[in-house]
Amino acid sequence: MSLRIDENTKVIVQGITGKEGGFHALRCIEYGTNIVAGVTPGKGGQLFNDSINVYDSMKSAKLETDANTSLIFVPSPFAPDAILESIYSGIKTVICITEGIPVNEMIKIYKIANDNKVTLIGPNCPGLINPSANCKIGIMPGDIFTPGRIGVVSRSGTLTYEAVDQLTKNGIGQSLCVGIGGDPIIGTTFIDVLDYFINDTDTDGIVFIGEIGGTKEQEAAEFLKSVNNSKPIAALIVGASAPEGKRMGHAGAVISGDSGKAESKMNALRDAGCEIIVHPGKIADTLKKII
Amino acid sequence: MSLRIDENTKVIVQGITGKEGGFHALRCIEYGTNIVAGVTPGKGGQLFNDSINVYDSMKSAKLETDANTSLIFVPSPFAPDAILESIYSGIKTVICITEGIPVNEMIKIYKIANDNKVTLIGPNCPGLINPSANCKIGIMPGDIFTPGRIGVVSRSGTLTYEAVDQLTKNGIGQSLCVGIGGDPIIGTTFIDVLDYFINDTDTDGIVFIGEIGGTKEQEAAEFLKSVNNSKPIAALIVGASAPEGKRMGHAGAVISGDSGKAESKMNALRDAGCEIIVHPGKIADTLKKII
Amino acid sequence: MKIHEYQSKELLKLFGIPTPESIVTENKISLLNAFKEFGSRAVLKVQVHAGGRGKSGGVKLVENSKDVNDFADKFFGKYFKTIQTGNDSVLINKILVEEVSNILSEMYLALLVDGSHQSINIIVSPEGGTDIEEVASKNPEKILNFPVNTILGPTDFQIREILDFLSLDIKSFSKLKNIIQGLYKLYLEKDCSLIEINPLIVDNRHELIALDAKISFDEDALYKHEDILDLRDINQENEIEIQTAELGIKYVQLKGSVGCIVNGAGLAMATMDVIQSSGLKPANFLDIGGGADEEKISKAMSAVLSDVNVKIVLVNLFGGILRCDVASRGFIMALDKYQSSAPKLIIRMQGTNSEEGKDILNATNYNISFAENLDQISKILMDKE
Amino acid sequence: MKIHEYQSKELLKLFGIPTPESIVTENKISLLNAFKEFGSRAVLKVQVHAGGRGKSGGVKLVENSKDVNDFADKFFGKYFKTIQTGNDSVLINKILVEEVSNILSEMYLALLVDGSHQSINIIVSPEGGTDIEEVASKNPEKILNFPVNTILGPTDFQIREILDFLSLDIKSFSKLKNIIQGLYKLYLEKDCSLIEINPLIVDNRHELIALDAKISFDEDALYKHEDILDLRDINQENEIEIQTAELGIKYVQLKGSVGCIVNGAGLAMATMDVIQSSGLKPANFLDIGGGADEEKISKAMSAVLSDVNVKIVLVNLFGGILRCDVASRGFIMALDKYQSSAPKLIIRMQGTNSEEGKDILNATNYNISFAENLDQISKILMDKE
Repeated sequence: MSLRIDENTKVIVQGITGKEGGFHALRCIEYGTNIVAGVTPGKGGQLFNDSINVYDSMKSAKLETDANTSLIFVPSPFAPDAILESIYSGIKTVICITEGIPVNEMIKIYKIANDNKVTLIGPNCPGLINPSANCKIGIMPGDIFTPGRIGVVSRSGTLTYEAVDQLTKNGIGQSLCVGIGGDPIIGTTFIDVLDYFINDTDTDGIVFIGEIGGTKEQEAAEFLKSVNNSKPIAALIVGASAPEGKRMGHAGAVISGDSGKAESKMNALRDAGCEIIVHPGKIADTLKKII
Repeated sequence: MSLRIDENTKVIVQGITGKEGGFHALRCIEYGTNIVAGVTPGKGGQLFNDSINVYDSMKSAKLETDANTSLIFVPSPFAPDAILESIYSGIKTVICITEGIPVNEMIKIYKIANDNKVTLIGPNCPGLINPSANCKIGIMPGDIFTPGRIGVVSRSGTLTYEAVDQLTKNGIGQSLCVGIGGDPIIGTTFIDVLDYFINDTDTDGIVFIGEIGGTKEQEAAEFLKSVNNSKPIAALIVGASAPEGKRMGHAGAVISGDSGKAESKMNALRDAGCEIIVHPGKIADTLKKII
Repeated sequence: MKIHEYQSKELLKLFGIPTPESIVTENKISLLNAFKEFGSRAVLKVQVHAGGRGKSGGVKLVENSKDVNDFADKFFGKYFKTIQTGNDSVLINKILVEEVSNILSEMYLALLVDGSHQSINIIVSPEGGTDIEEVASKNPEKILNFPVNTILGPTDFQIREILDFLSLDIKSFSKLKNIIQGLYKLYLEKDCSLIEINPLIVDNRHELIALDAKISFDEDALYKHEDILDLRDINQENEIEIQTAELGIKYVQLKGSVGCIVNGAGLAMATMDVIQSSGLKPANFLDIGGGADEEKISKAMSAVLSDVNVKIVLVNLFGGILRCDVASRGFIMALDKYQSSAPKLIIRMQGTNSEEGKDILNATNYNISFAENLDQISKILMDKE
Repeated sequence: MKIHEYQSKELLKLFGIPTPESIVTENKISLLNAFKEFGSRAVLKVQVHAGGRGKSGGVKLVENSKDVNDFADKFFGKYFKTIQTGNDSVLINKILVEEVSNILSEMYLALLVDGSHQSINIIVSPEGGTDIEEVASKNPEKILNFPVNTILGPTDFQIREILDFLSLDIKSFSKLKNIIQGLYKLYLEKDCSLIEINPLIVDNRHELIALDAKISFDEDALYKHEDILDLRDINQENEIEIQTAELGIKYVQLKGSVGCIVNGAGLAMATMDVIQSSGLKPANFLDIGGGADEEKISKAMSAVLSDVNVKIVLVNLFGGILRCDVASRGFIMALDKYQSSAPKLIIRMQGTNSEEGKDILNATNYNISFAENLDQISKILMDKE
């Protein structure tokens, strides 16, 4: 699984003719991303933004453009099929922004992506961005990012922006920022992104942003213990103030036993060598201490 | 996928308390096979043949014996579950003798075996035998085999015995004989066995026995063309005399278009460098010409 | 196991797949009454398991009662031959009366297992109503054949691809989806081995309709499906094949003069090939299967002997489990019944107690040649004629 | 989405899972009548979504009409609090009357999604009828938790393993299989997010029976399931939460004094943590979600303002898409309605037109402090008290 995105990344936007898809496709293009085609079944033959061909199917779009990545804005009832169509077309990296995909559908899709060795990011995620290559595949506000050598990985969208904003304002640039999404079942996990950062020669340090609910942060901590990592990691876990048993928006934020609690996650990450960020306003400050 | 069976092969027999399972377990033991346990749910705690522990589950049998192989005689309604139980117990080679497993069930089981990197042989097969190591995992009559350096692979049981009988009577011993089974969906295919033989330092030549129906022989031919094989292969295809559209016992022997016909298969194998055996009585004679 | 067209269509309806209005009838009166319900036009279709029915006159558009009457007289209770039944003929007990569809286009749609992909495959072609094997060999580009993912079933994007391949309008998407997902569900739930809709039509109301349907079932899974077993029409099957099947013997009657009795399907086919390469023709395929006792062996021999075309019986038994003395006694049991007309026997037996087996047979007066191997069988066969 | 116990049990019955005989009642007369049908003994259970019902007196074994009468008077039409509802109370509209089961043993059985294994997991324990989280922390070896393979569903060997783990007799195999496969089917077909049978009992006839059942559903999948949506009882839900949800705002009412309005769930939680670290308590979680227009922003602010405990409202908006001028107008729309009681406001807005947004707010008379970042929010919060 590679998360590298740069000038060689050729992106098809699925759902480009929709309001959200069109809006964000333009923002990506403005940022510098190489959007090579759009796909909306039944709208093949149209031109998007007077310049980008729209196709009826991923198969034809992939055939015509030799794209390697797709970015999905299709509404949730149709998004699972859009992901599958992407996988079957031979696309190797799929970023799904769509939120509200039923969990049972994601169980199947995860398996298919895995069987086909496809890197699926999301769903319900902001995407990823490489400021050095001017490549943004997602919905992040491009202006807050700046090139640099810190990798950011987070389950949350706006909290990622908060983190990046702090970094940028403190003069710390980013190598790659990945929002993995807040759903219980997601394609790319903390582990995958950490593994990438640890082996990425463009990354010197990592900001890790987790949440209450589930055990993905503990799994990430176990992974960190199992590898030989010398890169500094500053880790924030949000949700300590959320009461037990209440659902806080993210499906993942349902506290499930002790392991779902913020404290348990912080302990696990601290044990794995991470510097714990004690206040959401101190993300950049904490990182600065360790790099 | 390894097909090596020898003195390190520790076998659990699933369905050992049944008539067929018990009979053949004894024949395997007589031949020299290391049968370390039996499994029949509900009969755990019994002793088979006054010497072999019977367990209720594969999990416990595997835990107690550290076996690596299982041999299945469970009746067809229960055989799919027996295969799955074997796979989930951590067994890495599963030989399923049982015939009559519904095809739709095998679709699932194939996928699970594949996902778990388990070598499944069969179902509806006679098993495999290594005469040099006195290791037989299946139902073949052990007395017709003799140690040597020819690999035999076949879709059929008794036709394998016929082939081996000819070889043995002509002084040609066998390195490994594998009956892959006659069902439309089988775990280990011709390709897997050919690949093993080609890379096996104990094998100098190969007898390949196919049938009408399906396209597995053509796929084997394509495989042979794609690899660098210098070992001589004598190939027999039976069923040229079977009329079109009639089902000849083996589910695989339903002629499906031209590719299912004997002639098409012979042509494909000839193109792939095999010596075609023109009469079922000439298996050993044909092989002798090319080794 | 095969079923009739009318039964297939009832199953399709059960899974929400549109079929033409139709009434199945068992005699002339009900046929005439059913015709009246359709007004002045209908299609009559004899109900037989064999294919090639249309080309053999078994399907007719009728526009008056006289035609219906004639059709009934011609077929009800009669035996029917098609290109595919060969010399065999099958009894017609039922005739289906069906509304006349206004066909805009005919397509082909089938589901079957693909051993190479370990999947159920969907096969479609815009060339419906014809012999699909001909299309496959002459215009392979007109056939779309793809494996269905076991986890997903047929997906929306695949159905759009089929839609496109069949040049159907996007408005037909949900109709096609309903049909394909319904067929897939039927295939899985009832353990089919083949579902073939040929043709699937677009009618003048732009509906997609299964105009003909052929379904067969995985015999290994029938134990789970009593409802499907109830659909079996043994009148359409070979009587000897039914009787032998009850004992686990796989027998298929053919046209030649050399009957054969073999253990194992592969060896049985090899034995048939030996017969053919000797310039003769096999009278049957017969695999006695596992666990052969005297009765089963006797039944197998009786089945072969009951075929009047059989001039020679070739026995080829090979294995470690089969006891040859038991087999010999079984053979004699059957031969004794057919004593007067017992044909020549060629016997190759290898396995436990093979010498005793031969002694038992030698002690009889039957005309027996023993062979040690397939080569000798060939030689004896060639000598015999 | 949660449903009532009686509804859960109706679903279980639909999927072939045994439950006790029971009658759901909506008033005292029908409750008394229902009690008579069970003879002289029954269990009465108030129907509320909250857990911890039993410990709070909402479940009672009754043996005469007087007890039934008293129970009805005590609960029908009344508000009910449990340990899990906290200070909230929920209206009781329905009471379930259920036969008394003779319990030999109590077990725990649940299905839920496991994000780590990308699967549906089955969780069982021989320690039923108690708080499973307590079992999990004190006796983890008494819990069996395994992922179900997506292709296979629960397999026979796994069911035998569960049987063994629960110390059930092999004779119960088919009963347990029926229950587990039924629950799994229900979970998939209705897109559940949790099915919890606690306790699953063995009764004195050795039957396995779901004595209590809690089912909740994946809200993202409800669009597929009208039948499930019909089971919704909005009386059991927080009114503000319902209203905000209609606009796509995720709002959860809490107990603190600092209301907050944030975009994004993660940032919302971070904001709540900031409030807490400042020594205060959040009054709510609120994620306004995507596509926020004036009306939606206004509704979010109204929701927060309608909570009488709110002393401070903290707005934390961060994003490239959100237009801050629009947000400001939305806030004012709501504030103007609550003019008399408008609390103190702390506003941090970053995004398009943030300066215009601040200007619009500055032009009002509301008590507003602006913050540039989370640190400043903290400082202002600490100053405030």
